[in-house]
Amino acid sequence: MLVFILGLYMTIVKGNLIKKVIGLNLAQTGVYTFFILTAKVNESTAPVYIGDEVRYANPLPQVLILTAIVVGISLTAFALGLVIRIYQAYGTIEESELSRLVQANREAQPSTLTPSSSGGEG
Amino acid sequence: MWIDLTLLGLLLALALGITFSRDTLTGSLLLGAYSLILAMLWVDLNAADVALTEAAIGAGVATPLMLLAISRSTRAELGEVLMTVQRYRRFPPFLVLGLVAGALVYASLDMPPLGNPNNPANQHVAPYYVQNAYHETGSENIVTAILVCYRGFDTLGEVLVVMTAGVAMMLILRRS
Amino acid sequence: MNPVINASEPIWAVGSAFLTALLIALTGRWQNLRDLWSPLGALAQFGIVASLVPAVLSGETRTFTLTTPMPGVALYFKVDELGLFFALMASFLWFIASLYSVGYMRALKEHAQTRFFAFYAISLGSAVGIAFAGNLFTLFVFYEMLTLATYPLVVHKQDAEARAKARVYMTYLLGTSIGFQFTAILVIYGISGELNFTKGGFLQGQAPDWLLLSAFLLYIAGIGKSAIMPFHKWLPSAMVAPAPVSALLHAVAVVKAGVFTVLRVVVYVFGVDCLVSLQVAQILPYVAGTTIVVASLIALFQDDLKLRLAYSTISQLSYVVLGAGLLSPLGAMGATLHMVFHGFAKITLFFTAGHIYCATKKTKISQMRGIGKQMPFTMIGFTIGALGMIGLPPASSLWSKWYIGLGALETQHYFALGVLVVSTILNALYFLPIVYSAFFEGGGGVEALTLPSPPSPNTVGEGESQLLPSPDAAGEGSVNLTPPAPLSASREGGEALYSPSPFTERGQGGEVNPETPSPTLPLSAGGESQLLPSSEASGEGQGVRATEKPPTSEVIEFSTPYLTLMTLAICATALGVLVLFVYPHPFLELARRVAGL
Amino acid sequence: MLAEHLPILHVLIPLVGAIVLLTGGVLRPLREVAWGLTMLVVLASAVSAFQLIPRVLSEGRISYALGNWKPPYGIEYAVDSLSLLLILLITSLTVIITLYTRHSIQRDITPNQQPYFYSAYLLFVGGLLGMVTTADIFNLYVFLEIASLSGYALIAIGRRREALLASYNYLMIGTIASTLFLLGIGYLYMITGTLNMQDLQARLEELYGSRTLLVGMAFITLGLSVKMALFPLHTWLPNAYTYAPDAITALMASLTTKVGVYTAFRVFFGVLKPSFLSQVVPLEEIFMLLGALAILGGSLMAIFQNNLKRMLAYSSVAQIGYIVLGLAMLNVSGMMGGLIHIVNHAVVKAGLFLAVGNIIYRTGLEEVDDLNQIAQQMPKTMLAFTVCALALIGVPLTAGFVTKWYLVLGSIEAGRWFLVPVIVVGALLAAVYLWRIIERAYFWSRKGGALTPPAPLSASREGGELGSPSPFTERGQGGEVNPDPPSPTLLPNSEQESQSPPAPKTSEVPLSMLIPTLVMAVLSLALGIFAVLPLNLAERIAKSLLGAE
Repeated sequence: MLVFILGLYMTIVKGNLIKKVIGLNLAQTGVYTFFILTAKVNESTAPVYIGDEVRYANPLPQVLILTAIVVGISLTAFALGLVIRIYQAYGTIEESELSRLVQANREAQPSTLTPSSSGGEG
Repeated sequence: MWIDLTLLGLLLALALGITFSRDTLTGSLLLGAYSLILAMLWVDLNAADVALTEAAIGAGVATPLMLLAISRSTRAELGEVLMTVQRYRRFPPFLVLGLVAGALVYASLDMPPLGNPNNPANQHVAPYYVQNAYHETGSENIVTAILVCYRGFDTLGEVLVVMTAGVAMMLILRRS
Repeated sequence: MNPVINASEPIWAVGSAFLTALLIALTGRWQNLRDLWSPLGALAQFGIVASLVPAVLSGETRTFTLTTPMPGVALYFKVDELGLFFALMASFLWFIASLYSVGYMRALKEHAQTRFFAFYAISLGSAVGIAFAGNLFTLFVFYEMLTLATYPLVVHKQDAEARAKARVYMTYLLGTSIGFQFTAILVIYGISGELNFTKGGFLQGQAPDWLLLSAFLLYIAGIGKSAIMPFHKWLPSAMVAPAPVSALLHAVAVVKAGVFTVLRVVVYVFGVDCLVSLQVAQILPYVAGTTIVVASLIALFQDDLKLRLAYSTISQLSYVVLGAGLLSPLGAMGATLHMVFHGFAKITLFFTAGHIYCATKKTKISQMRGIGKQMPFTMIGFTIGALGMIGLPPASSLWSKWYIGLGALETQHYFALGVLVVSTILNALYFLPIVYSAFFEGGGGVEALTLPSPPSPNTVGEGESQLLPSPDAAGEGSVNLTPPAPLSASREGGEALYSPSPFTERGQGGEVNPETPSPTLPLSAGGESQLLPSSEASGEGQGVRATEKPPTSEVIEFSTPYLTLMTLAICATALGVLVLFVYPHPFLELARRVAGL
Repeated sequence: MLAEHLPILHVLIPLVGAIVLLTGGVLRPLREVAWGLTMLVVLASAVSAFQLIPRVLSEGRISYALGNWKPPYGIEYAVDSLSLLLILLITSLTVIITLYTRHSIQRDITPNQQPYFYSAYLLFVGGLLGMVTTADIFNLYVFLEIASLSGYALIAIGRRREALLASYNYLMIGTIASTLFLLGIGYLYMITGTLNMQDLQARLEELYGSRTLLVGMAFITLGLSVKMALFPLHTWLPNAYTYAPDAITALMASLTTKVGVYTAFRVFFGVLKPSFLSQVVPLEEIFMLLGALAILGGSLMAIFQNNLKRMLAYSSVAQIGYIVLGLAMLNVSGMMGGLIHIVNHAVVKAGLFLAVGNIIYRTGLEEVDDLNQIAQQMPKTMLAFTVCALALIGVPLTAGFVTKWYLVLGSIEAGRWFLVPVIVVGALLAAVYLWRIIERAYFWSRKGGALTPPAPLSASREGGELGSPSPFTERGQGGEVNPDPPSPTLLPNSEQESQSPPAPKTSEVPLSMLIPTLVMAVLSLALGIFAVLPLNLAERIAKSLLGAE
């Protein structure tokens, strides 16, 4: 759980966009661990069928987490992709710099399309 | 038991290291290590399949992705941004985090005890899977059975999420 | 009981106007064809409405449910005496107004005429919709539609000032209707689960008194269109609109719709008995009475003819509210009658104002000396209209005031009676001088004083603007609140120095006259409007040194076909006023039924 | 044979379509027909959704066990009247907006990106449909992520580079939210051992005092509040809506937040019972308060925006407030208001965004100040805009009026008088921020010559005194000073002009964009005039939600 908090902390506080992604990952693993813990059954074995008499760990949360991990990595991947694009467009991935740039851009020309990212010929 | 504790300790140390690391490269490498340790912990918690996935994806996919992203953008970090800004901006995040942490602790006070086979979580649906999965699906691995059969649609969704991510990457990265 | 017949006439009466609007919009390219539709549509509408008269007089009630948008809430029409009353007046006046506005718009070569006529027609459709609305929801629908449809008319000029004024217009009307009326309707619906108008009301005893009373007050406050103070500001603002629109707003549709709604609510929703028990008679007449007197006082100080008429409307319409608020059958009868009779008189006056503007580009009362010699028919019409405002024979409003007075006597409401007397005097004070100076002044001496030219580089030559930015602001801002200040200021102005009071700006307005390049007007503008309150006689005295030099005294009101058309329209409505004086019986009968006598 | 699979069909069709498009992305011929294929897919989905109507109306809740695994063990899909409402809304709006994308999206993406775009588009739609149809709370999470992730991607392809940032921020906030949601699911699972919503509802009832439940619900609520952009958590929305491609903005504005609201209330009424709210936490009070705040705050923010899309985005925040407010009233009228507003706002706001999209497509103008006389150039678009604007304000016989009618009625019934002025003031504020556009588009004269009045000089002096209600008087006069603007695109910002071609007298957008816009306008009228049908459905839903009590 502490990990979850740490991850959240990173996501909110860190200025670097990649760091935020890392934080997000961290937070997610916190949640995953929580699920795994709920699946824990004392003195049990992994849920691989070896007979009816054995006590198994709860398989359901594990299934959920399998799914969640994959979902999480997809999000991470996309976030990183975005970071790369942001870097291409702005030349920085620091939040403070970015907000400064955006601000400056808005003041200079309220509604200008930036040529760099307009969907022209690829 | 001591294995658990050691792993937990390691995890915490790594997490702290990630959080307070000064640059993104270190952070992402540590995250890879963290994933591996986490996977070990999960194995110990009888979640072998999940651990395998985490090791493969958390350490094996995420870290290279991070590295790729860093190599395509920049490694340098400006340092702790919020440390330099005014005090008042630091307050709200901490408040939120404090509240969330408080809620977590508050909830944990009357949670069902960890690992007790008589927990509702382990009593309602789960035993059905344990008893019937093998017979109904023929898969020895109950996790696989649930994944593919009982909750197959979740898995389809999961695949779709991956596909979405792929599509999304194509969309945003292939334009310029 | 009276037979209730399901018949589609009401919907045709409303629909004919919308159809007209559609035809106008479609044929906008061919001017002559387009302008044909308005009178035709009006005739059709009037025909349909008039065909309902015998049925209603024989005691039938015609209803029609168009559609049911929400469960239990229908677009429901019902023809009864009160609605017929309003619809008759509106559709008849539309016919005349449509002729008049064709003349007006073409004479001034206005832009966006198609839009103008189309929305004019929609407004009329909405007005008749209000008249025939059978429940509160339908009433509200058409009430809002009317607001929206008149907005393009008010903002017709499309300049900054028109937009600002139109914004005020919208703010007041939408603000009150959405803010208060909508809530009130729902409170009523919440209390009783009922929206249909029922004679005698349907709310009595349905809820605690405080709730009913607050619903009632909310409702009355929500009828911004009735221009009861303090929700009257929109009316002078709306004076930026062309004259036919002013006529529409004041005489035909908008304000009338407001007071009509008041009557509806008083008689058919709450019911007189219920309101008596709520002691509304202790509130409403006082509000209305105050409005009457204060608006009349403000009107005294307006030099702009249309503004003076606007404040006069505010004051006159409160008679209706007053009559309704007396909660006596006679008062209600008077109120009903006044709604119609005032309509005829006021539309005459507005036609006149617009006509004068069209023919001579004059908007100030002080410029109109001797205008009666140029435009005798017009000014005779004006005289009749003015008499209608005052309530003297041979104008029909005598009757309505008479019944309101009777109502006040009946309920021993001496405040109302006093208001009637005082306001009649005030009305006379602000109308008769105009009449007098129009006919018996002018052509006199040349004004000796010359004033420094007001710093207005306005290119008035285009003369399109009868927008009167400044007088209006003056009227709203200072005159309204502190009458004494401008009084003394312009008195000084009259003597020697021109002081920088709100009247400076009025000077600019005076400048609008293209034929009088010499800036001598402001002085007399200030002086004239000044002296009016003191007495009629001194107004006369002031008139001796009248500045207005009529370029010619030949009759100009028939000089072009368009002006002729407008003159005829004025004559028609003036005639209407007279006819209604001589032969008010059908209306008396209808009103008697409304009041339940 | 297909009939028995109906409850799942409308979800699967878009998803399969997405896969087909993706695999086809590499084949050149498929690029040409990507749009056509998408259109077919959404049409098919809509058709299958409409087939559900009679069955749901006659049978009530239809349950579908995926793979024939019995519900608490397998995943259940279920269509009841509430999800039917959303399904119909999503499928039919998607059809209309898909038509719109055809031309409008060409400015945002290159031709060879089209298959990817439409693939993501279909995934988005499929995700939303899955969210509203599933009866399994973890499956809900999965589909939430599908919809979110494709949503982020769709935002990121906006023309401007700010779109990337907007998408990134949305992603961060959204992912935290869904992680919280997941954590909440974990809590619920922990104390019940099930993931099926009906099962949860049954098993949770005896646990209403539990702190775990409380905290779990808190997390879920928090997560979903972000997704539905409830007032203090709406921060992602304005940027996202502003910079996303126009068609996407319309789609998201009308659907995403609605599905968020749906999910939240599915959880409150389908997982918990109303008695939870009355016994344990007065959540409805909180929601009511937040809804009221959203209405006022969102509307006020909207008034001060000059960017059209941003203004509409803030207006969306306010409108979400109406929905939440109505649903939180917990009486039939109020909930009917909220439910019907889900539909009404979706239609109306889509219409507004489409109209704005048209304007941007044709002229490149995005600022309110630049719209002088745009109505002459694009009369049909502005007509649609005006109708939708009136509907949003809530003029009678339009969709918005129905909403407000029931909301006010509900708050009166509930005896919560303080809500009445909030609703009413919200409508008036909407009038303020929308009317200034209408005024500009129609009545800000750009007429040269004879009609340019001398007034501005004196009028501007008085502008101040008049105390006119809108803050735009001054700016207006600034515009008016233009001696004789020859074209509607004459602006202070001359760069705009160089971008947009000199405007001919009237230049409307292609029909594929115009028709959807007009359809929305017609719908927003129809929903006001013939509101009985949707209202009946809404009443049914409201009663069934409350009836569990």
